[in-house]
This record gives sequence, structure tokens and C-alpha cells, in this order.
Amino acid sequence: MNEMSKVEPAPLRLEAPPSTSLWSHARHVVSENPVTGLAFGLFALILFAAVFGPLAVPYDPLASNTSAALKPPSTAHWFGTDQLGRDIFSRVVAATRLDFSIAVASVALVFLLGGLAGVAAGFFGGWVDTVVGRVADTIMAFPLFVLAMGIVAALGNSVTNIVLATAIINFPLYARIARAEANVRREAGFVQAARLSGNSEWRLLLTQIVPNIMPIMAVQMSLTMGYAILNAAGLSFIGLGVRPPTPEWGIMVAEGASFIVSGEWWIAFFPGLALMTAVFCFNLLGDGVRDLVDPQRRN
Amino acid sequence: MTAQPLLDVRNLTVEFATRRGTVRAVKAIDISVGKGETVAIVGESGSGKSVTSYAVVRILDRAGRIAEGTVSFSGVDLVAASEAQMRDLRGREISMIFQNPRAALNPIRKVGRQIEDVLVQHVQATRATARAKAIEALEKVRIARPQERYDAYPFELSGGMCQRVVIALALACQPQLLIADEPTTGLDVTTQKAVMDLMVELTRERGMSTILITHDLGLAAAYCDRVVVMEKGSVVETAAAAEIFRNPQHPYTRRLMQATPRVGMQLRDLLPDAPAGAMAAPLNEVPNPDQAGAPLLLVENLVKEYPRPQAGSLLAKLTGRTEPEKPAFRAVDGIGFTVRRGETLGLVGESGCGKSTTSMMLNRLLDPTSGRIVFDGHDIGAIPAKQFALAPLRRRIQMVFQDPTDSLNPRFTAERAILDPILRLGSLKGRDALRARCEELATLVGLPVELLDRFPHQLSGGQKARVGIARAIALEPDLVILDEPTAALDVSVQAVVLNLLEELKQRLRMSYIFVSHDLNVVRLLCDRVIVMRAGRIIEEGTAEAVLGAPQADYTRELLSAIPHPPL
Amino acid sequence: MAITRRAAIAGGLAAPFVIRQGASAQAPSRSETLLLVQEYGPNSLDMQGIGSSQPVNGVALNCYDRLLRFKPVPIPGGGGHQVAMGELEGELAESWQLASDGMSCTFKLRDAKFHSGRPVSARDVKWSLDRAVSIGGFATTQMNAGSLEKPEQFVALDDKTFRIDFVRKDKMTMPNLAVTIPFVFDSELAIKNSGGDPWAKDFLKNNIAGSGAFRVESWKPGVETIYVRNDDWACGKRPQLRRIIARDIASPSTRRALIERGDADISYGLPPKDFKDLADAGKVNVVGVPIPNGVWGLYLNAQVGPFKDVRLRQAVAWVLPYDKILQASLFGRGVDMSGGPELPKPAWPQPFPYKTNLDKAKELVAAAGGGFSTTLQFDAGNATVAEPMSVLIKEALGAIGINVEISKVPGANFRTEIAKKTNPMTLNRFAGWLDYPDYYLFWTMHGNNSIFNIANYQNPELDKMIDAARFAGDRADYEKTVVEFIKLVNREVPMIPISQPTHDVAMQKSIGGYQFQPCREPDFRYLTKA
Amino acid sequence: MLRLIAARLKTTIPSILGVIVVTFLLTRVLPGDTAAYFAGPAATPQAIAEIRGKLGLDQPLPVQFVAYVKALVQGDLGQSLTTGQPVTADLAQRLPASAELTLFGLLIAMAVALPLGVLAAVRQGSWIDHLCRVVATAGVSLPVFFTGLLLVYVFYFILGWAPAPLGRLDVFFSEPPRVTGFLLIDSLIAREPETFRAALAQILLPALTLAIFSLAPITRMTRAAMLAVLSADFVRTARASGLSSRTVIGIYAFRNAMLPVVTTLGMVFSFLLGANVLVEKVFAWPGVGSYAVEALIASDYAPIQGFVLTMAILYVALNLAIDILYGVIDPRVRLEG
Repeated sequence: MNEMSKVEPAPLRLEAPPSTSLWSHARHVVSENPVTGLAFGLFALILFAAVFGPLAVPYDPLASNTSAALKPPSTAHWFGTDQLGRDIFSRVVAATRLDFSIAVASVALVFLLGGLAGVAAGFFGGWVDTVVGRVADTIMAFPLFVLAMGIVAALGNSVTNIVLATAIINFPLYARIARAEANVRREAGFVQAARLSGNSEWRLLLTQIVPNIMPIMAVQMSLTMGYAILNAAGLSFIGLGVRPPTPEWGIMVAEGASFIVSGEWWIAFFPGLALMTAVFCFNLLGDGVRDLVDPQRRN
Repeated sequence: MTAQPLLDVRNLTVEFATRRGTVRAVKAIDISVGKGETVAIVGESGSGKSVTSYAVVRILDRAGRIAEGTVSFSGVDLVAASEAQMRDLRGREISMIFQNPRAALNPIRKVGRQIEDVLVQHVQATRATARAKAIEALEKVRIARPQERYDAYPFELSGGMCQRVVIALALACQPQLLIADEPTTGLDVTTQKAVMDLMVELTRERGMSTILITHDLGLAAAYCDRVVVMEKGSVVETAAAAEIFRNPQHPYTRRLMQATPRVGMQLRDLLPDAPAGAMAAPLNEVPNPDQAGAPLLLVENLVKEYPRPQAGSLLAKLTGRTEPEKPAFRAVDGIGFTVRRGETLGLVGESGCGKSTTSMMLNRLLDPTSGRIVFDGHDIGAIPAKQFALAPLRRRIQMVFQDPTDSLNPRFTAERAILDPILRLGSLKGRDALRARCEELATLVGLPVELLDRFPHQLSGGQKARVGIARAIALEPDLVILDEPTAALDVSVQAVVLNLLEELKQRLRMSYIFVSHDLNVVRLLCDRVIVMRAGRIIEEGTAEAVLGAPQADYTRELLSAIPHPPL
Repeated sequence: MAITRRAAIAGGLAAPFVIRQGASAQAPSRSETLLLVQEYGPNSLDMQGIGSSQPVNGVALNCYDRLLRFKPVPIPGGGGHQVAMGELEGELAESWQLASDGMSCTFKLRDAKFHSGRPVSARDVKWSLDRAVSIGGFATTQMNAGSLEKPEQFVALDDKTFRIDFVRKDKMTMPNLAVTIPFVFDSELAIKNSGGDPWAKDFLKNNIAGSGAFRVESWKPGVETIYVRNDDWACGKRPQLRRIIARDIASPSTRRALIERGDADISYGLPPKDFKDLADAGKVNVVGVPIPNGVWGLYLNAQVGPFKDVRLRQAVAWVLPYDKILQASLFGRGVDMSGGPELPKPAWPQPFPYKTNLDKAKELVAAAGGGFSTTLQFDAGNATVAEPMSVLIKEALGAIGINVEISKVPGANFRTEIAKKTNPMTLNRFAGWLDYPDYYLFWTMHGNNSIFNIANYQNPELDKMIDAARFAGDRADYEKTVVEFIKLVNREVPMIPISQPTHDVAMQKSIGGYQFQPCREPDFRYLTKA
Repeated sequence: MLRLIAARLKTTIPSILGVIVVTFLLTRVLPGDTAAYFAGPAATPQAIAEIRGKLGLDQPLPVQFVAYVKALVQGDLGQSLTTGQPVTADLAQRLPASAELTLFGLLIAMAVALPLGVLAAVRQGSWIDHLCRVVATAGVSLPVFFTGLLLVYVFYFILGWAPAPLGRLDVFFSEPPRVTGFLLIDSLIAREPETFRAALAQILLPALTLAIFSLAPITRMTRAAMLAVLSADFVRTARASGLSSRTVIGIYAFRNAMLPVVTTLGMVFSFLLGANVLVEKVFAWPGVGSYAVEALIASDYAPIQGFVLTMAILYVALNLAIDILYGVIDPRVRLEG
């Protein structure tokens, strides 16, 4: 255990830092920062709602009941009912799966597109860097939300296109972060060492660079999840969202928006709250993930 | 020593709150500094020497606190003093100098203004008179053209110049005590000498007391009256400088002194007497380079040029002016040498001399601009660096890197790191065979086998260095380039690693190119030495010849700048 | 320090709000100024021009005069006036005389002046009507609907006398002169500024050259339009209001809030829910007029897809949740179109004989071969009403084994989509300006397949009856034909009428003189403010 | 410095060209037949074809593109079919409104976020730090349209503190003579304090909505930058020299921390321009964002192209301004350029 012990006895010992399991580290991060603990708790809740939500809700989220329309929150309808008498609680819970999927899918897509393009740009430099940089610059020069609107308007409003649009507008962010991270590691000692070990450049990229920028990308992905949900909600608000009557938070807020002024605040409020909670959770989670993966905080 | 010391630290204990509970970084130490006295606090990393100084001026970070003890400065109890009182003392009565002088200055404020800030804060000057006083302070640290330098930003000054500014800043208010925390670490040896000489001269002139915190025993011995040796938060020995070297009392002090390379020592002398484990092999045997036969490596007229950034190309185009082409910067300027089989060649020089660029070209990570690199009869300089990774000769030239942390992939276990070259270039197949080979290599470099499944952040610096070495020798290369392999290590670890390298060289019949700025280390390890400056070879010869009786002025200057502990 | 600064910011925040209330109270002209809020405003000042949006009708109505106008009649439920389609009164025309052969009409013009001060002459009328039939686009189409087809029909006899020659006897010719298209320009002013364009399109798009009761003082497209009264208006009683500010507010909630809090005088185009709430609360007046010749209908494609089978069309008609839709989607602001008598009346729209009857619908679906999947589209611009409607329809059709996917088509695309005539189900609202059953069916079910024949219904028998009714001279004949073709479409149901929507306007109690016009734009000329 | 600006401009030319091409293609892919839309409800196919010819939509795409670029070079962005005005005129009319709103929003955000971020960094790990994080994150987690609606509902409808969300100025005020196009500034120039107050009252809620949204990125960045700087060696030197904490934090730490914050401002601004679209819709703000949305819904190409191009140029200009600002703060950039 002790490297000097073979050479000589006690005083000049250099202890290796004790190994830390991820779990105990996570416990420490949470205990040090209660807000992160809250975020992880919320995340578990969202995950649960996304997986089991549609099975666990008290009402069919699609079933209308016009005789019970626009009822305020009560014991029968915790979040009240909407214009068609649908149970808002059931709809809010059922929507989790779709919103979560949109967020995950768009983030996964942009990670694949932007992350890899950025890594390649940062690692190889040269024309790859130029092309990726130009594409990112061009996208950045658009007002991003308007670009997303344009894409969805042009390709039609389906979940796939919302995911695609969200991924495209996040491309520059991912490409830039990945590029910067890959670039600083391009000449790092361990990469040079791997070159000496006879790794081809492509292998270097995949085994040395990519795994090492994953933590940073993970932080970014968590933050972007929230933004993806907001973006989808914004698109829904101007009428470019998913198709009715599918429950989706953004659409529910947009639909409920016109009822706020007339006093039926719950129609927009609860989906809005769910939306906010989810985005809030992903944003805080980003900080938590940062704490978790930051090796400086690890020891 | 006067009866009433200027600074009297009694029973000082500093604790840090960490996630694993409270850690005592400094344990009940006593240190006193008399008026006009220069005291060194010496220790390896983690000894608590810096924390002690921070505790004295009370600039510990939030997690740290003084748990016990008193610090009395001119009769004032600094532990009990209010923050306002302390602020008043800092900079005016007690000043500090830190390592890495460029980082110690505000990058976006003129250096003159930074001196002014201190002067004004301590009412040594008004804004009206401050400029003149700041220039005066710059003048005192022998900065040429202080009027101009006043308006300079730190990035416009050299490292040595920055450290002078830092000294000017520290001395601006005529304090009574100067605490210098590794003030010359990271500076070249000649710059180090100039800075230390200046510091000592100025403090003597003013009758100031100084605490010099350093890991370098030689430095402590050369400049200090008394030496305090710390280990793991405790003071193990305090004695007059001359005394401590002549007659070290504590075993730790003895070991530390022994591990410090000095003139007239053998490599084996660095280690404590008791031989153990893998180190048991006889090392006293004189290396026996193969004098006859073709050299393993032949370098001829090697050049590396970097183009200078073409300034204002667009503006030039717009205005129609064409600026004269600047010549490219030559990092390596036509050098040539040979390395024989079984030989260790030292490559020595100060930062920027081109030694690292040369080593990168030799191990074929960098393409030379011109020149030949002939390895065992093959002109490997002609193979582009990108392709060399897959060339058959790749396995015969390996390298040990300067920073053991940076050179290990944080995501690979020690085993995976050591096996990487075998997996890519070796012929060994099968999980068990690989594991066996890995354990063999680990044993060879003295790395406990049970550490093989650990990740780099779970290993100590010395252990990481061993992983790096194991990786370099995994393919039994003919030539290993050692790029300052011990620069990031404490002296005691350095001693072990140097011996290990020497032993491996003999056992595996390798040749080394040893790149270093530390002439004492080079002396111990190398058969022949090349001294480089500004991309050229200044002097070349056997280690004894070059370091014993240098011909070039520059080599002499380098040698004389090394602080030597009295023997 | 932080706290004091924050307090200062809070003070700064509150200050402008407090002072503003004083500022608004001081406005002296408030009683003569009307603030109207609408979803969007005109994109041109020329209703005859190509691409003019719906609110341009309001400009045409208030800033220009026509030869004739519809006669106001009280709204049965009170609250103001609507129009009687068959009864006309003179606007620029002081009097008019139909020729004895019924093939022309001669108009005598009033002594009216343009805003420029020049008197209105018959030449101006001719130029304007010539322009309407020649300029192309919607204006020309609308003129043609009343058999006003070519410039030769318009004759300026002298300064004050004008004649229109008919190409055929068409009962819609005269009412069509009262709609917002055939209005009269100051032709000299227009030609002078035309820059060589015979119809001065650019000039008239951005400038008013009329004789109407109001002038446009300022027009910021997409922001606001400010009208000021023309004190020299000769074609009617001088309006009480001096100044009208029409603001474009996209958000219906905001429009509602503005009217509810008394900041706006009139609010147009709120969702039905808001009109219902406002009407229930009673703080403001809500006037609703069932839109003449307007109906929310479900169009089932009779040529392509499953609804070729009339049994399926009938099945859908039997299963639609008419009452639920009226309550949950239109909030009662409409007239139910289900459960009508077997024998129709000569009127349009009127309830069809269908009402919700699940068994009948199931029987018909079973007979036609069972359930299937299909899509239902509607214009996203109508989403407030159409979306809940479509969701209810989807649910109801699910009960008879028809699985519906809802497709919300952006406004820009909707017209292209319905022009394709391939979508199986379309939910749409169509309203004809001229309130005649044959006019409505001509657009929506005639075999000439106009864009509004969304069901792509082709039936020569129906075409014959519609054409016969359009040009029928005799009232009894006409009514008989109408009843016949309504019976036919009752049976064939290419379009299932769901509700006749109400055109609602919310006004402060101080506002009087509301006048509904078929173009559904506000008519400022009659409005009063107490 | 000049060299820096020139180099920067050079790199932006390709992205502007990219924006032009992408926008052109995107608008042509937009569904909906403009000709059919504007031919009016009862148009015959011939009428539609006639209008299509008039709009030049019957030409092949490359021809349309060349025509578009030709017009663009002459400063002609085409004509909006929705408002019936030249796009250039529309944008000139509306851009100040958007710019004023966005900048004012950014100003509020910075006024709150910078001290908040500094405080959070100085008191790292304290309840203030956690509170900052929660508040800022909550702000960015709210969809802007939802925040806007809530603010209107609470401050206008329930409390009656705010004026009606009716655009830039209360109906009964007239606009001050146009100098900058920014009502707040123009009213001051014209010495009309009443108008200034009215304009301020109108802009507060929408600007607040934007500010709430942009609070998080600025706070987060300020905090991170401050933390990095506070642990830097030169801050330790400053402390060890006995400088007061006000000097250390204000002059030494804050100015250095501003460097990364300034660079993120460009990002935040782009972010806000997007959010603007929704806020303008809620507050009936006569800006370019709402203009673009309406054009998009109507398949009205010219305004979309004009809008996107203007935004791209604005973005480039802003980044240039940020580079210059960076140079002002950081001598390394200024002197080495």
C-alpha cells in the first residue's frame, strides 16, 4: 500500500489518497449542498412520473367531461379541470413522459451531432475545425428561438421536428464546449503518451479525448434538458407544438393562458408549475452533476 | 538571538474542515524569528510550511482555522487581533511574496497602480504622491526605466521582472517582516539567483526579518541564518543553517539531506542505507556504454521553425501596405549529436532553450522543419509524426513525461495505462497473459500489484510516476526519452525514482535521453551532457567534463547559480 | 447598503405607476375618443387591393362611401343594430331607379365632398367600380358574385348621374353594391399620385382618397390605426366620436383584461369563453349576433377516402356531440345546428335533422364495413374554438370505431391544404357576406369546386338546383328550390353543420349605437360614447 | 485594437452569407402557398397563378435567390405582405422598440445579477449562495410567456399598479420627436418627464419578464468567475498586502471576473432576442419579434428574411462591441490584439 515501505521504514511515507466510491461521493455532494439533494429528489420524481405516470393517474388524461369543465382544484380533481372537463392532474402527470422524451431525445441528438463535431474540430483542427466553426457561427447568428420556429414551421409540427429543431439550435453550444475541451487535451500528456503507445489519431479521439470530456458534456446535457423543454413549450405557445389532444406542458400552459385573466388560473398554473419544476430540476441537476464529476471536488 | 523575538509562534495548531472530518495541517509548532534574522522553513509538500505562514498573517481560506496557540508579533497577539487590525498590519508590518510572480499580480492593472494601492491603503502616500513613491519602489528593486515600467501590465514583463515588482510591492511600506513562500519556484536557476540576491540585499539593508519557505535545502542553506524543518505539520528540527547541514539531528532531516543531489555524490547515495525489495540489485556498477559500433541515434542539423503570426494581414491588405516578412522563429536551430547504446545523454538548459522541442522531435511526436533523425539506421525523421504511431519502430522509442498526473488518462486504471502500448503495438494476447505481464512490469518498477486497479486520482505522485515508467518500458524499447521525469516530485521521491530509472536502464539495456534543468540531477544520471541555449548547443561532453570544468561561460553561469548547501 | 439600494429601486418601480393614473385622468378628449382593441389591424388601406386582410374592410367601411348601404334593423335581443340583407338605403346615392326591364339601375348622387374638398362625381364612381372589376384578386371575385363583371357595365351619365347595366338578372347585384368592395375613390387624387399605375395601387394602399365619415390620421401597421372624424361627411348623420384609436393586441387575454378593467372601450375577437364571462359578469355589454350565413361545419371528403361512403358521413352526423361542443367549445355563443325538422325551411343555416344517437351511428358504420383511422384538420388560427371542438369530435368518433388524428394546420398552409381537397375531414367556419342559401352552397358544395368546397362534393343535381335558385326571378320558385337542395344536402351531408357562431363584441356600458355589418368590422359611424 | 476589429469582421462575413442562404432556403421550404393566401378567399386558380407571377414565385429557386440578393445589395429587403409596407421601413420602425426592451431588460438583469453573483461568490456555500442559485434558476425555469402573463395578471389585473399592456406608450400620450427611437431617451431629450414616466411604466413589466429570464446565466457566470478570481494568486497577494476587502473585491476581483461575464453577455443577448418574440406577443410590444412571428405564421418571406438578417447583423455588431469592451477591460487584448 505504501510505496516507500519497501525502501525504508516509517517517517517518509507518501500515502495514496484513499479511493472514494461514487456513491459516497454523491452522498457527500448532496449533504454539502441541500439544493442539489432537492434536485436529485425532483429528478427521481420526474423519472417516476415519466415511467409509471400514465398508469398511476386517477383519470384518463384524454377523457372529456363537459359537465365538469373548468372546475377549480378539489379533492376529486387535485389540479382542477380544463375547458373540456379533463383532469389536469392526470394530464400533467401523463405529459411528463412526452416532455421528458423530447428533452432526452433532443439532448442525445445534439450531443451526437454537436459534441462529436466539436470534439473532432478541437482535436483535428484544420479544415474540420473551420467547417464546424463556420456552421456553429452561422447558427449562432440566428436568433435561436426564431430559427427553431422556422425549422418547425418548415418541416411541420411533429415531435420529431421539435426534437430536431431543439437539437439544431443547441448545436453551437455543444460544438464550442466540446471543441474547447478537446483542444486543451489535444496535447495533454496522456494523449501524447497514447500516441507513443501506437494509437491512431481516431483511436486517440475515441479512447482518450471523448471519455474525458464526458463529464463536462454531462453537465451541459443536464442544463440543456431544461432548455429543451422550455423551447418545446415556447413553440407550443405560438402554435407550433405537438398535436392535440396529447397532453404536453407547453400546450397546456398556452391553452390555459387565455383562462388566467378570467380567473381559471389553475389550467395554466399547474402545467406551468410542472414545467418550471422540471426545468428547475434539470438546471440544478447540472450543478449537482458538475460537483459529482469534478475531480477536484472528488478529493 | 534577541530575547524579544519579532515574531513568536507558540503551540500553533491549524485545522481544516474537510469532508473526512477535521484535519490538522499544523500541529502545535513553535517558531520564532528575531529582528533582522532570516529563517527558512523547509519541508516537502504537505508538511504544512505554507499553511503556517498563512496562519501567521491570517489569510487561511474559509475551511481553515487556528485551533490553538499564539502568534505574537512585536508584542501584538495576531490570533486575537481584529480583522481591521490585521488588515492594517498586512503589507505595512508583515509582507508576503508568493511563488509564480506573474499570477501574483493583477493581470489587468498597471503594476505601478498596484504598488500605489498598497501605499494608499496604508497611508504611506496620497494619490497625489503615490506615483512618485511607486516609481521609487520600482527603482529600489533595480527595475530599469521605472517610469515606463510603472505603466506596464504584468503580461508585458518577464517572470523575474514580475517577481521584482512583487518584491517592490511587498517592501513598499517598509515592513518589519517579509514572508517569502517559494519565491523562486518555477524561475530559471540564473533568475532565481538574481531574485534571491536582491531580496536578501534589500532586507539586510533595512534590517528586516525574513521567513523563507522552500522545499530546496540548498536555497535555505545558502540564504538563511536558521532553518526550521517541518514534516507533516510538525517542526522536527530547528537549528542554525550551518549547524543543521553539518550535524542534522532528526532522522527526517538526515533523510531529506541525503536525498538532495549534491556535487560529489553517487546516485545510490541519495537513498537511505537499507536496501530493500526491487531496489536490492547492485547499482554501484559503473555504466558501460557501448563505445564501439554504430550509434543508436544520430541527429544531424535538426531544425524546428515556427512561423511568427503575420501581424495585421487584413489591415495591411486594406491599406495596401505590406510589412516586411518576419523571419520564422527557430526553436531548435541546427543541432546534431549521437546517442550510443546503453548511454544516458543529458539535455540541459533553461526554459525556452529548445530542449523540450528537441525531445518531442526525437520521439516523433513533432515533425522537424529540416535535419535528420537516424534511429538504428532508419531515417525516422522522414516519417510524418501522424504515421509514426503505426510504424514498427514506434515500440522502440518511448518516453517518460514530466508531469505524472497529466500523462495518465484519468479514465484509465493503472493496469489499462501500462498495458496500452502492449495492446496497440505488442503481440501479447489473452487476458491472463496481459495481467501477468502487467504485474511483472509493476513489480519491476516497484508499484504494488494491488494498486493496478486504481485510477490516477487514487494514486500518489510517486506511484503515478512509476505507472508512467512502467508504461514506457512495457515494450522494452531501445531508447527512452525522460522529460524532466522528477521535476514534479519531492526530493525523497525523486531519489527513489532516479535510482529506479538507473536500475531499469541496466536491466533492460536501454539508452536514455534525460532532459532536465537540474544540473545536480543530470550529474548523477548522465554519461554525457549537452547544454542548450536558444536552440543551439553551447557545450557538449562527458558529464564530468562539462559539469566539472565547463568551457562555455554560460555553463559556468548556470553552475554557479545553483545554491549549494554547505558540506 | 444593499437594503437601501433595493428600497430605492422599489421606489423607482412604483413611481411611474402611481403618477400615470393622474396622467390618464387629465386627458380631456376621452369622451370623444374611442379606444378599440382588436387582434390585428389592416395591412393596407385599400380593400380592393390584392392581399388585403380582414380589418381593411373596416377602413373601407369608415373612410369610404359606397353607392348603397344595408339598412340597419334592431338586433332582436337588443344591444344595437344589424342589417337587413334585402333592404338598402342610399349612401352616396341620393336615390336610385331600377329600369323597367330590370336590366339596369340609375343612381342620383348626393352633394358629397372628398376629404380633399373636391365634390364626388359620377366619374369617380365609374373609375372605382371599373377598378374593382379589373384589379383581380378578391375584389374582382366578389364583384363577379353579384354579376358585376366588366367596366362596360358602368356608365357615368353626368356629374351626378350614374348607371349600372346588368349582364343578367341577379338578385345579388344590388346588395353586392353595399358590401365593402365597390367603394368610391377620389379618382383625380389617385391618378395624380399613381406614378403611372392605372389603378394607383401603391398610393391607395398607403393613403385614403375617399369621402367617408373618417380619415386615417395615423397608421402603424401591426401597431395601431388612428381615425379622425370627417366633419364634412355628407352621407349620413355626423358621427358622435371625433377620434378612434384601434390598437392591435395579439393576446386575447390582454384584450379581455383591457375591456374588463375599463381601459378599452370596445374589444373585438375575444374567445367565446371571455364573451360569456363578460356577459355573465354584466360589467360590460356583450352584443352577439348570430353570423348571417355563417356556420361551423365538419367537411367530409366525398371523393377521396373513407367518407366517399354516404353512410359513414351520416354516421358521423349521428355521433357528433353537438351540445357538448356548443357548451365546451363555444360556451353557448352560437346556435345549435342539430335536431332540426325533417322538412327544412327556406333558410340558411338551419339545423339538420341529425342529433347525437350512438346506436344509429354504430349501425351505419357496421353497415359500411367497420371502423378505420383518419385525420381531421383545422386552421391553427381558429384553434381557440376548433381545437376543443376537434378533441370532442375525436373522442366521439372513437366510440364508433373511427380513430381520428388531429392536425392543426398553420394559417398559411391551411388554404393550400383545403385546395388539395384530399383531406378526409376538415373543420372550418365559412360565412358568406350575402345572406342567401344558394350563395352559401354555391361556394361550399357546388360542382364548380371553389376552394371552399372542402368536401369536394360533386353532384350535378345539386348544381342545377343551386344555379336555378341563384337566378330565380320568382320568390315561390326560389323558396321551393332552396328547400329541395337543403333536403338533398341533409341526406348527403358533405358538410355537417355544427353550430352557427355568434359574432360578439364587448363594449363598455357607456358605448352605444353598435352596428353589425356583414363584413364583421366595427362601424364607427353609428357609435356613441356617453 | 483596429486590427482586432478588422479580423473579427472578416470572420463574420461567411456566417452572414450563411445566414442569407439558410434563411432563403428555409423560407422557401415553409409550407403554405403565399399566392393562395393572398389571393383571397374566393380566388380562382388563375387569380392565384397571376399573383404568383406577380410575386416572382413562379421562377426557379436560383433565379429567385439572385433576384433576392440583387435587391439586398441595394438595401431592399422586399415588401411585407402582412403589413403591406417595405420590410426596411417596418424594421426601422420596430427595431428601436425591440432594442429598447431587450437592452432595458438586460440592464435590469445585470443590475440584479451582478451584485447577486458577487455576493454568492463572496459568501460561497452560505444560505445567500443557495438562495441566489434557487432564485436565479427558478427565473430561467419559467417560460417567458408564462412569466409575462403572470406579471400582467398580478400587476395589472389584480393590483392595478401597472398600466395596460398596450405597447410602448399609453394611448393618451403622443410619442416624443424621434431621435434615437428609444422612447425613454427621446422623451428626456424632448424634456417631457410625463412621457418618460409613461414610457417607463409601459416598459417595466416586459423588461422585468426578460430580466427574470436572463438573471440565471448572468448570476451563474458572475458567481463562477468571481469564485475563480477570488482563489487566484493575485487576490491572495492583494489580501496579504492588507488591501481593504472593498478594494480587493471591487477593483481586483470584480474587474477580472467581468471578463468572462462580458463574453457571456453576447450569448445572453441572443437568448433574449429569442425570448423577445414571446414577450412581445404577450405585451403587444410593437417590436421586430412579434413582427417576425406573424410573418412566419403567414408564410410571408420578406419580413422573415429581413428580420433574421437584421438580427444576424445586430448579433455581429454586438459581439464586436463586446470585443471592444473586452479590450477596454483587458489590456492583454488591447495591446497584443
